[in-house]
Amino acid sequence: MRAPLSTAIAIGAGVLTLLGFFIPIEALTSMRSLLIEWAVLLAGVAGLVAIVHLLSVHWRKMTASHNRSVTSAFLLIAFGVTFAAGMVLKPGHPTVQKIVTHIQVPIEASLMGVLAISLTAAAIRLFQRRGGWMSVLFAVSAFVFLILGSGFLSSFANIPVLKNLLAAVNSLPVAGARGILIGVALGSLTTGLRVLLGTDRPYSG
Amino acid sequence: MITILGVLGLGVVFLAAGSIIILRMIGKDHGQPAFRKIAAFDDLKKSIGLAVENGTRTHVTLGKASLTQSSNPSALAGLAALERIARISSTSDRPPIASSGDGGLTLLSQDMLHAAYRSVHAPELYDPGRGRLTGITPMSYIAGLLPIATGEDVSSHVMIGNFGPEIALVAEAAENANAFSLAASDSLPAQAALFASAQEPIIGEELFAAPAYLEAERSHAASLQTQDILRWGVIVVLIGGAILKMMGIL
Amino acid sequence: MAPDLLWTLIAFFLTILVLSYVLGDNALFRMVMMIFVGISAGYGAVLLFYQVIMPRLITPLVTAPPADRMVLIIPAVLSILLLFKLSPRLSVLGNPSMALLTGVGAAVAIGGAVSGTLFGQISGTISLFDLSGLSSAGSAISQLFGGIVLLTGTICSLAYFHFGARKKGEENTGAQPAIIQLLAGIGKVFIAITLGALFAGVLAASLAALIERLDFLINVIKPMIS
Amino acid sequence: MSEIICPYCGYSNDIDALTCLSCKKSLYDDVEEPGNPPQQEGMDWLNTFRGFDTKTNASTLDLKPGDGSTDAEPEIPDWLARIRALKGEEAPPLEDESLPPGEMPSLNNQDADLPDWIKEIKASDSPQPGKENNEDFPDWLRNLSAEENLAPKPEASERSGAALPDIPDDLQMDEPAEFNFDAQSVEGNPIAPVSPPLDIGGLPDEFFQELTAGQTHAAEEIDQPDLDWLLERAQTNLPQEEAAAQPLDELNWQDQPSLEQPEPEPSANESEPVESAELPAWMFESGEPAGNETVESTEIDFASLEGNLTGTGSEDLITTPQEEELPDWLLEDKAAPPAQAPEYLPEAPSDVETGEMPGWLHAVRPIEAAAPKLVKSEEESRIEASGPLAGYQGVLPGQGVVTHYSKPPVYSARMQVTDKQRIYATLFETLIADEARVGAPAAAKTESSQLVIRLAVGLVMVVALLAILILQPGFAAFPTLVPPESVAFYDSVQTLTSATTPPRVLVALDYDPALSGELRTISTSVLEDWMAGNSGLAFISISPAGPALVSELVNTAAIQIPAYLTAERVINLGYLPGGASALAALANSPTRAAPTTLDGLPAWESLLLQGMNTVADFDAILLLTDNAENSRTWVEQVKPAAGDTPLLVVSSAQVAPVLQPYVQSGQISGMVSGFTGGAAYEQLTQSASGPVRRYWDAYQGGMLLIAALMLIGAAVFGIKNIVRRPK
Repeated sequence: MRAPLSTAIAIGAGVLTLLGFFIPIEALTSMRSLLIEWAVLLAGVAGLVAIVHLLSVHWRKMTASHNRSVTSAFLLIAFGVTFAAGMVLKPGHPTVQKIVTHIQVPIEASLMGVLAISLTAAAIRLFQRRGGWMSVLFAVSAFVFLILGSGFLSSFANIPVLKNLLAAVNSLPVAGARGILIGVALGSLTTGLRVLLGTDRPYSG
Repeated sequence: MITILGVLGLGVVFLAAGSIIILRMIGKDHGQPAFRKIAAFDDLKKSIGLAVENGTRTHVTLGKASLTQSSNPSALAGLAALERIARISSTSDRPPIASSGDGGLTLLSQDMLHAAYRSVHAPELYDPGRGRLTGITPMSYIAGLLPIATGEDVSSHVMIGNFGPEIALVAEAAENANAFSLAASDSLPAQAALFASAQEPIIGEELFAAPAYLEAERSHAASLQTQDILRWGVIVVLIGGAILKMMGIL
Repeated sequence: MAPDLLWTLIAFFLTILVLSYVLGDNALFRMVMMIFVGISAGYGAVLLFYQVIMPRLITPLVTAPPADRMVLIIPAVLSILLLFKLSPRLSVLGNPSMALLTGVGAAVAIGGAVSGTLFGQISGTISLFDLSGLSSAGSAISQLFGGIVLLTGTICSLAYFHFGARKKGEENTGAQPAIIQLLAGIGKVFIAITLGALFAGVLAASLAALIERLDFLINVIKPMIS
Repeated sequence: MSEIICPYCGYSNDIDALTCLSCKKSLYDDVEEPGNPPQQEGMDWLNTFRGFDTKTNASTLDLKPGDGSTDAEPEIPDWLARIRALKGEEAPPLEDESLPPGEMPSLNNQDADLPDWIKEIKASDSPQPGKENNEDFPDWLRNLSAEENLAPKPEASERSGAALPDIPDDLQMDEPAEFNFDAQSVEGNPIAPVSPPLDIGGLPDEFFQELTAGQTHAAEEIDQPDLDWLLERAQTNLPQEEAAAQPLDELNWQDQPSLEQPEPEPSANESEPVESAELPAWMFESGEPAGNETVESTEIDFASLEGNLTGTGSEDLITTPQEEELPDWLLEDKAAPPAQAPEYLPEAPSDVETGEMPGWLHAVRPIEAAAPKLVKSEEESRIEASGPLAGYQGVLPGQGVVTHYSKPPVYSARMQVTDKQRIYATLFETLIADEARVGAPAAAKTESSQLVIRLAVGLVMVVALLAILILQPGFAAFPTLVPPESVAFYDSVQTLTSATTPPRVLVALDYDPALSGELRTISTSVLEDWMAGNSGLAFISISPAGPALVSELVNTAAIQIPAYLTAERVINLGYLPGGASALAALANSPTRAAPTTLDGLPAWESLLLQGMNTVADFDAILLLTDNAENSRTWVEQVKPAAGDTPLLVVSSAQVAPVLQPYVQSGQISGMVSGFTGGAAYEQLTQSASGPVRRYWDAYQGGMLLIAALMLIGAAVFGIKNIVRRPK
């Protein structure tokens, strides 16, 4: 068996956490809380390690003798400035918060705006990419809910039939969503169990 | 004090675990079980093979789910698929790269690549630079993915994990670069966005079938069979519960 | 120049550069993306240090009573081992830490899936058939009808994902029993409707973001013009 | 990022590096070594795939001159290097092989199947007597021929007898479904043909040894006429479509009967080396000087072998190994110093003795059988002449690949073509060229249309929205139909804020900056109402950027309520890392999960939160979210711990359908989602100047515009699909 110690730790920690989840005995629940706290801490440390790795990758790109990536330099500088400011001034400082609200927010929000255009273009080309009646239903449904979402029809709310019809149509997606969510839950269950059974060992690198 | 839901929950967990173990053992004697065709996975196999033949790269991205989030199984399924893809394409001059939007996932993807190359007796192929964190927030993760989608000679993108709808930007960039893209997410908004923008969208639970359809370990097939068993169990409970509720018994 | 105006101008130009992606990928856009990744990583690292490492590890190790410190030694050691992941040669030393993280993560996922989604969605579906306390027969019938439609949709959507197929000898035919095909066909309809509705929702959200950004641009330019 | 992986240390080197920057070892010695194990790894579909490749993957054959550029050289995939190595090993025996009279005309059996125009050409030449005589072959070779002739043969003869326009179709018949490049490329995926760059570095030394050996033989032993038939045979060895697609000045082959083989037949190809020494008159026609012929014959043998190895595929149509199109590496190898040849020569006697395996049999043995043995015997036979290992046998050759690398000589390849041949050739070439280009324009068309559509959509939307935002036409009516969940939300807020004691609310900020535009706009009105009721607001962020967004949100809302003392009534608990797990911890014990404020001060000792220990102690939980998964966690894990405390949700439009089930089941007490919900809420609060109202025209206009664009797209492409279907 590969990585027996790690496998034992994964199974042990997982089983204890799981038991603490379903059996509300003080010993188990406190053990579960403790393990979750450790996991959150380790996730934080892993985040820092991965950030260092991200920087090293871009440093390599920047200093490569061929195909040198100039944009990587911008990444490293941006990181350096933000990190230094954050460490010195602390995250709550207005200047550090301005970095988020005046640099990160505009960029993210603009990317989201670009997504609106990309998705519209994708929707237009849907039938060019793939036919089939599922695509047709998807397009019809998207069209109907775009109209509903625009609030255009709510101007005709005084028509009782329309009101009931809209209510019925609005509840239709719930059925499919439930089916998908339950299916995803089943998949999550079996995937998680493979880790707890030790058949999946992604940590055995 | 133990609640009924707690007992039921444990019961479901033990049932599923037992089923996976038994089906895995049975499978050893009876070979690979039959599954319905999912065209997207067939196309993925072809695409990986052609990436190997053409000396181009396969890119696997695992999403942004933290390991401490309840949506991490999608990433675990992605990791299993990554391991399989790394094995298959280890003959390529351009080994696959893995990207993710969470630190823990990044380290696991590096471990997975390492394990995959060791299993094909080519540990020297392992380069930690191919298991990358592209961004720490959901949108910066996507921003970091765009250069990979448009450069680095990637001919095949496999997106399996937890994404937001913004992943459609990557699918679009991949299509502009004439690359194959298979996308699967456990997030409903992302599935909707990908249905319109990805070449091969995978819907819902099919995400967890990726490793089994890529002919990974026997346990993956067993867990798919277990999903089927639990599915019909849930259906029976839904119908029975509805009838009992209507009769006022439940 | 007032600092606020400077910040606003930075936001203005960044917005313009990102929106330039509408015209196609370009060097300036790529540059902004790299800056964005760098800044978010920098801010994320600061947050992780001040909001995770400090309050959960360093401060307690210094200030906590000895008994608690003994307990904290385990995560401290695991955290240190995790740092070895930075070295390809020594990365194997970090495996136990990753194993604990993965094991706990898997358990959290199972717990959430079973007691959260599975039980939650099943009870949510069943509760639609609770006809008690309904004033009139009409409302009972309409609720029952609605419940049956939703139940059918949920069941058929679930059936659509059924993976098993018939085997002819050793060959996988990929064919499924007629009843499953029928249910899956109906399930497809509900799934397509759901995805369509979600797609409209995503478009609405992203459109809102686009509108807000364009409004921001207008608000910056207006005073300059007037 | 182009790179070469070092086979020794796995380090990623630059594209044109010859030695590894890390371990300083040559990157081109035995590069396929690491790749071997996976081939035995039991990935059936990929193995068959690779199997197909050596027979049919035309993209591997695309020997365009540009591809040979040294820049691209190191990018050669290992599998191609392996194939070349095998070709190299097969090459030398071809020079001195001889063919009994019976063998060669095996091609003539197909005369009946030939297109008329080729028969015409043939009629002008002396016909070839004799039949294919399989008795002369060893058993295993007969089996081999039989195997290789199985499926394609009947179709081949049948199709080759068809009219000229059919030929291109035939050319694709052997292409497996998996390799339908045209179909794939239309979809704009990587399956579109790629011509792999060429790399001498990627080739094993044996290849060069064989090459030099081949040249030596060619120069010393092969006399002029032999060279001619070699030239002809080389051309016949090419798959038909390759030959057919040759440029005009190369089309002399058309008056050669050897070309009467309109369908590439592996068995025929493989048995062709078994040719008679007494060659027919037509074979001796040549206008070329001996030297050229010598080299040319060798070259074309390689090309023909390549044909044998890689078989037919649509790409072969446009990749004819004609002289000027021969890749650099091939020409360079021929230019390698013959002096080195003897040292590397395999044990293949120049004159075949009775009872020994003749050279031609070497050539036609199955590659798998031949290659390893050949390499082994050669390595074993080699004796080191100098250095510390002098006298040792089986020492690996010291020469680096670079030493073989030199500027190739240029050879002319003038061919005499009659007008008639030129006409046929042009016609044939056009037909095949059209056929070969089926996929490419389609893909290009799709790609360009995709970019045009995106650009057009972008411009239309941006211009339309800017116009509406600037002009504020006020055409959109504010919604009068209010969703019940919004009404429930409004009622809860009113009930709590109108209470005698100001409520204390846990506000969970769980959205990314990407959607702050939408969520800030919606939640501003809501926060204004809470502030108007002097509520105590404890903010906790689930997203990393949350703490910064909190201050922005609070400041925006507080502008409308100047009396509200944010310093006293608002506390920022900062970022809560850990996602679902952290939420579970928050549900169990908020004091432990979020002990400090963003500034690091003890949060639960502050005036606002004094005496609070659980989430149930709050009067309400307000969740501002764009995240379906986390919302579910709030509902499933925090709400049960909160007991009767209402869970109110302000959500992005994108997660509304996911949260609907929880609204129906009552786990969410009230919800305002998207601009529509925000508008409904502002309608209920009778707010005349709410932020949503300002955007309402643009929002409704934008949504209707998108719907219209979708409709147009569906109509256009739907109709296109319907029109295309009959084809």
